[in-house]
Amino acid sequence: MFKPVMDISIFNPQSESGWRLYHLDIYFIIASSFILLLVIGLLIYIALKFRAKPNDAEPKQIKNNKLIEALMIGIPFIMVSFFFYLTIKTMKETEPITHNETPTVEINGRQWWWQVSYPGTSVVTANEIHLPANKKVLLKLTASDVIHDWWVPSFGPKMDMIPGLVNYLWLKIDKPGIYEGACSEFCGKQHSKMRIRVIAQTQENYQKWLTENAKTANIAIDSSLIKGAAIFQKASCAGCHQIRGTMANGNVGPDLTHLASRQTILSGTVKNTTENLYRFIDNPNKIKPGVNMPRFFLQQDSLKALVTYLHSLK
Amino acid sequence: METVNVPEPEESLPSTSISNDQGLLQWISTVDHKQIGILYLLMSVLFLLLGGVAALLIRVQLSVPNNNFLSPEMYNQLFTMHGTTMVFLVMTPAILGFSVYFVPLMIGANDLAFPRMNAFSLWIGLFGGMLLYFSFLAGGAPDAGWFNYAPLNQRAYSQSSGIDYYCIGLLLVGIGTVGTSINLIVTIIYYRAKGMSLRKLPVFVWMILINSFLIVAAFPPLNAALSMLLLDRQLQTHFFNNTSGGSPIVWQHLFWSFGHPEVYILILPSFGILSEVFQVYSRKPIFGYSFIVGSGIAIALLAFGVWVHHMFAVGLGLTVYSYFAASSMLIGVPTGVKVFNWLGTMWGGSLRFTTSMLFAMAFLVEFTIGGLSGVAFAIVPIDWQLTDSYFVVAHLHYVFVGGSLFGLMAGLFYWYPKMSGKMISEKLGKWFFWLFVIGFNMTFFIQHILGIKGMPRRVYTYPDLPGYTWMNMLSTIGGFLMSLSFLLLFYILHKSYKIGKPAGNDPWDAYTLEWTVSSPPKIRNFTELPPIYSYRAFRDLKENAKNNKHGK
Amino acid sequence: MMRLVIATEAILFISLMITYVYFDLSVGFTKQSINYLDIKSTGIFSVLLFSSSFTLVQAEKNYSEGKIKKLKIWLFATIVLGSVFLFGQAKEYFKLLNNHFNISLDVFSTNFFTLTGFHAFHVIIGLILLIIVFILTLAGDFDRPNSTALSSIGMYWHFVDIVWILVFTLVYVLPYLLK
Amino acid sequence: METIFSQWKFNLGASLLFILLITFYFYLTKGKLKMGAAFYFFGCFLMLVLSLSPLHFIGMHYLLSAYMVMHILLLLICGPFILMGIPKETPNTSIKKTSVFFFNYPWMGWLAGIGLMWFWHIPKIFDAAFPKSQSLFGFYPLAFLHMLTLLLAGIFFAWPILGPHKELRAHPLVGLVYLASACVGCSILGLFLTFAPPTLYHHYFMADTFGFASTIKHNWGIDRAMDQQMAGLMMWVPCCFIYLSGCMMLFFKYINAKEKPIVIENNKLERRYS
Repeated sequence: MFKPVMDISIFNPQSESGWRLYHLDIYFIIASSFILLLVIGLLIYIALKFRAKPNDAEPKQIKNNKLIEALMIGIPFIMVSFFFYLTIKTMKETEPITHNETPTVEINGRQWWWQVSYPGTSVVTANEIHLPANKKVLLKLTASDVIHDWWVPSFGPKMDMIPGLVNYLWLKIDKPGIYEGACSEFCGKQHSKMRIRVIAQTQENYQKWLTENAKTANIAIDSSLIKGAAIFQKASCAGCHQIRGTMANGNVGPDLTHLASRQTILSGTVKNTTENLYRFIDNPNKIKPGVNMPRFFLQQDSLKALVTYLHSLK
Repeated sequence: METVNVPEPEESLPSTSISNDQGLLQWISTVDHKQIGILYLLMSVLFLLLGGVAALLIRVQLSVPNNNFLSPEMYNQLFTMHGTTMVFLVMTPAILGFSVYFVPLMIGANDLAFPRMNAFSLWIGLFGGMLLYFSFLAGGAPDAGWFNYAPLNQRAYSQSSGIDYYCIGLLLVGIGTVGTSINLIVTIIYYRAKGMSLRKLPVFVWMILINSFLIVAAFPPLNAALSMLLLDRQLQTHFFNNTSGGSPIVWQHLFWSFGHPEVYILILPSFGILSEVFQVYSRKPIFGYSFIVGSGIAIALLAFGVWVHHMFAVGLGLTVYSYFAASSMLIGVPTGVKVFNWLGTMWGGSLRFTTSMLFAMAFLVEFTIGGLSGVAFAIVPIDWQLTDSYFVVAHLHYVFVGGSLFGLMAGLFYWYPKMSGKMISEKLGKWFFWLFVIGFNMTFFIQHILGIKGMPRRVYTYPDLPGYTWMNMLSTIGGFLMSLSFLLLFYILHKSYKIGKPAGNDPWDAYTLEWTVSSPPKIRNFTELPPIYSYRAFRDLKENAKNNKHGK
Repeated sequence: MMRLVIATEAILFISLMITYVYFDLSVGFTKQSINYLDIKSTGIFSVLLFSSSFTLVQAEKNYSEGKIKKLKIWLFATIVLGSVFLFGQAKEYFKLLNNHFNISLDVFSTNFFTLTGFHAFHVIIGLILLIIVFILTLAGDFDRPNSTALSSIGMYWHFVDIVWILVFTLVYVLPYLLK
Repeated sequence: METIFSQWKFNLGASLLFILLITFYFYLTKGKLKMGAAFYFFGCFLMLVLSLSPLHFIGMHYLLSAYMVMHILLLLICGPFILMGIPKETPNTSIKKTSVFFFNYPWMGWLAGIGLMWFWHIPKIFDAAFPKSQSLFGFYPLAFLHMLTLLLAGIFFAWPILGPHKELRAHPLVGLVYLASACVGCSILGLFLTFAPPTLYHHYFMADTFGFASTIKHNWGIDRAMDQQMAGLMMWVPCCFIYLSGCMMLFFKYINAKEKPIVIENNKLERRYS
């Protein structure tokens, strides 16, 4: 199931706040279509009715009409006031103030991937965000380098991640599934390839996933894996990436402890297969131009061993 | 017996003493407001071509998913330059061009108050634009978007010197723009024809007056921000660099406290042009003169209190947002007043559907769409969904193109006979109109839906998700239609200039003073002026004459 | 026109000062750096700058009365006072730089140098304008009392002074008082 | 239990001020009621009611934003109302002189209004201006001074726009600039309050003498940071809204005014077109 099951759209709300905003959207669309149709209708009517005829005398020089002016100001004013009320109401409901609650998940935007950690556990992962469905969760959003932005259209609001600031977002996902979004604030070369995948699970599955992922990585025993593991440590992969339970504890690139359990790599842009991983490590810049990972010019067989090792990290 | 004199500075104007031969040197050294106005328009066309090519390249890259036509580096430079160019080097000079050309003519003055400064402002602005483009040769254009958010604009994330050129170029453009605005304000306040009180100012001039005040007040925060950015990049200061105590938010505040008024700076002159066009082609006075002008002032005053609506997703707190939501929604009211006043102007008139009028009428529809999607962004929760998505791209193009540019087009077709002395081909003009309107809507309307479907803006490519491909392809085709229509426009302008019918002084039976003089006007605009009874001085003159004839 | 120039410049300074205050209130602001500043000597130099406004008013008055000789004296006095102020600024800068207090040290230094630097830059412009008028006066080309040049420059000069009152209060006096 | 809304407290300062103002009126008019007296008394009365009301109580002890509402009402509502009721014809010339003064120096009015507003919001001064605890009869000299000056500033600020002598008011377009620049001055202060850290005014961190702190925090959901933000925004947006409405009013007054018709004969152009 690589394709996300959901149709990405703000009109396909899948969370509590998504629904709230959806209703507001609909109200607004009704009101604005009314105004737009009024303008177009009047325009067409005027164009048909008041077309100049040859030898027309100069039309009556009406300069003003107080009543019409009052209506012109009054009616939009009332509409605006109505929407102001709705704005305040929806805003308060969607984003209640946080009072030092512990966030369920902490998402840190990086150029160009997401670091995901779960406070209270040792779980650190990247790009694929597992969340429990049908439960109110609090997201803590931060950034390490430039401004990123969290947006899953089906969930409603987006929220900027600004270096030096901490933002929070409440979220209650309706039902399990895979939801897709993308970074929405321009963040440099690979802004386009910074997709978000949220995997919403039932409470049990989510807990299971958490315990599974809290474990350290399997130690490479198999001879085919030992070679890859050694390359990983030797070729300075370990300087940037972390594999919990080994010497590798870098914090620059994504945590790879359970890499093989992810469905996608490279911020949700390609399927997590051995070929894709192979092609990426072979020449990172070719697959993802501008990426911070350097090219290591590994021999083909060492590369294969490395990929095999990485793919054993279930 | 009292005669009306043309107001003039005590010393004779430099422009009126120069010779009239049209050599290139004379164009370069000119201080005549009409020639400078035309130079402004030509500058605008030059950068329109550059910015348009950038836009086309962008659309080609986005026509299919996972395209490799442009590298991400190149793409980022192109969209940054496209935005910067269109806002600062196309729209602004076009507006200044029309105002520098027509404001003195409409108020019965012979030139701007400071003709030499007028020339200086033009050339320094052009120089700034050139400098901005020079960055392509100097290692790379700016690549952080036209609003250039910190910390992406810092040296650590944008190593090429593009953003330094962005700072210097825009500072120079800013100096030129502010200089011209000051010039216009002084001209409008001190050099009006005798009897033309502010109550009798044509609406266009009113809008330019308001607009110039807006420019004078809005550019300083930008200049401050640009200076700080330049210091950050050149002297390693700590304004926007969060790792050493600076704040990226400050950049956003400063930039948008300029940036939002800038939107109104670009739209107000179009409001003015439309007000003239609607009057003349409906043969009626503007409906609710005081409301049109008053709403212009209201917009200008409110414009400085709404900038945070660009930052609704930043997380500044709901209290702040609710106030700014209120002010941002409020600004929709005077804008709506204008739209309905124009409809009121047409109501009961005798409408002539010239190309100019068609653009004005199309403006009403396109701008209403842009305005309504603008109100959507004032509604905080909707903004949370749609900001920084393709919906914003659609919205801002509906405002900038569907609003400002349609207004300027109406102005171009309205004033072309006056500027060139030749009538413009109406048949070809209508071809251009329809091609342009269809191309424009095809390009941008679909982008609303792309935004709703979750496509973020400023992506150099996108995955092959359901719907994305055909919508982007459609948009690209529309983009090509639009550029085709621009080629047609240049052809029309050129051809009309060569073989168009002579226009005569007053081809449209118009209302304002510029139509009392020859087309194109002589270097000394006025030797005589009619008495001014209202904001339609020329119409009063013709009307009185007619009545006198009947009386006799 | 000069009023509009001043209006736009005023907004520029307001922007800069707001930025200063914003950072002043934010966490990363390093207040201890303020101790480097020498409020006393700068205070004296500031008084000189303020008095230059007074001398310029005298110059304008004499000019409008056609007393060109007195105009020269007062103009010269203004220029000297302005230059002495700039000298004071330069001295302060050199002292700070010698103490390794440079613009890229921290957020305070960044703001300090930008704000005072921008002001000094405006003082220089004002001085250049005054010197031009002064030279014209010496050359005898500036003796008809109907030009608005001097009053325009005067407006500008007073504006620069007022800005300095605000900057001085903000950067020097307030932290000193609130210490 | 007493609720916060039943905190009507006697305020000696305000009552004194009220009596003073009334006396002043009759001193001006030598005991007669003149045109527009209703405005004057309404302004005074509003001032009195506000200062006795729970709003004042909350503003004094708990919420900066409540204080700010008071402040805006005093400065921008009470002041102008009192001004509107000041009679034009008085036995002595002090009113006329004031009008002439503000006609010549309108910026003094501006400075009075905006300068004073800024002055009272300097944190140290603000903290000093309020009683540390509830004193006898609620009289506290600095607080009294604070109120008096605010009211006077409101009156003087409005004088060039709404002064009793129509012919001595500022030109409507000057008035427009006057109010618009006042809006800028007020916005900057509002901005400052909005984005400053919430510890700006120590006054509101004092001991909770009356025991309403938790009600406000939990039932109303207003904490210190939010309170200060609200106050800043109050100063910024509604305050500016009042100024800007004033601007629009002045503009319409200007544009709709009748002009002297111009009489010009025998114009050359006119002849050519006939």
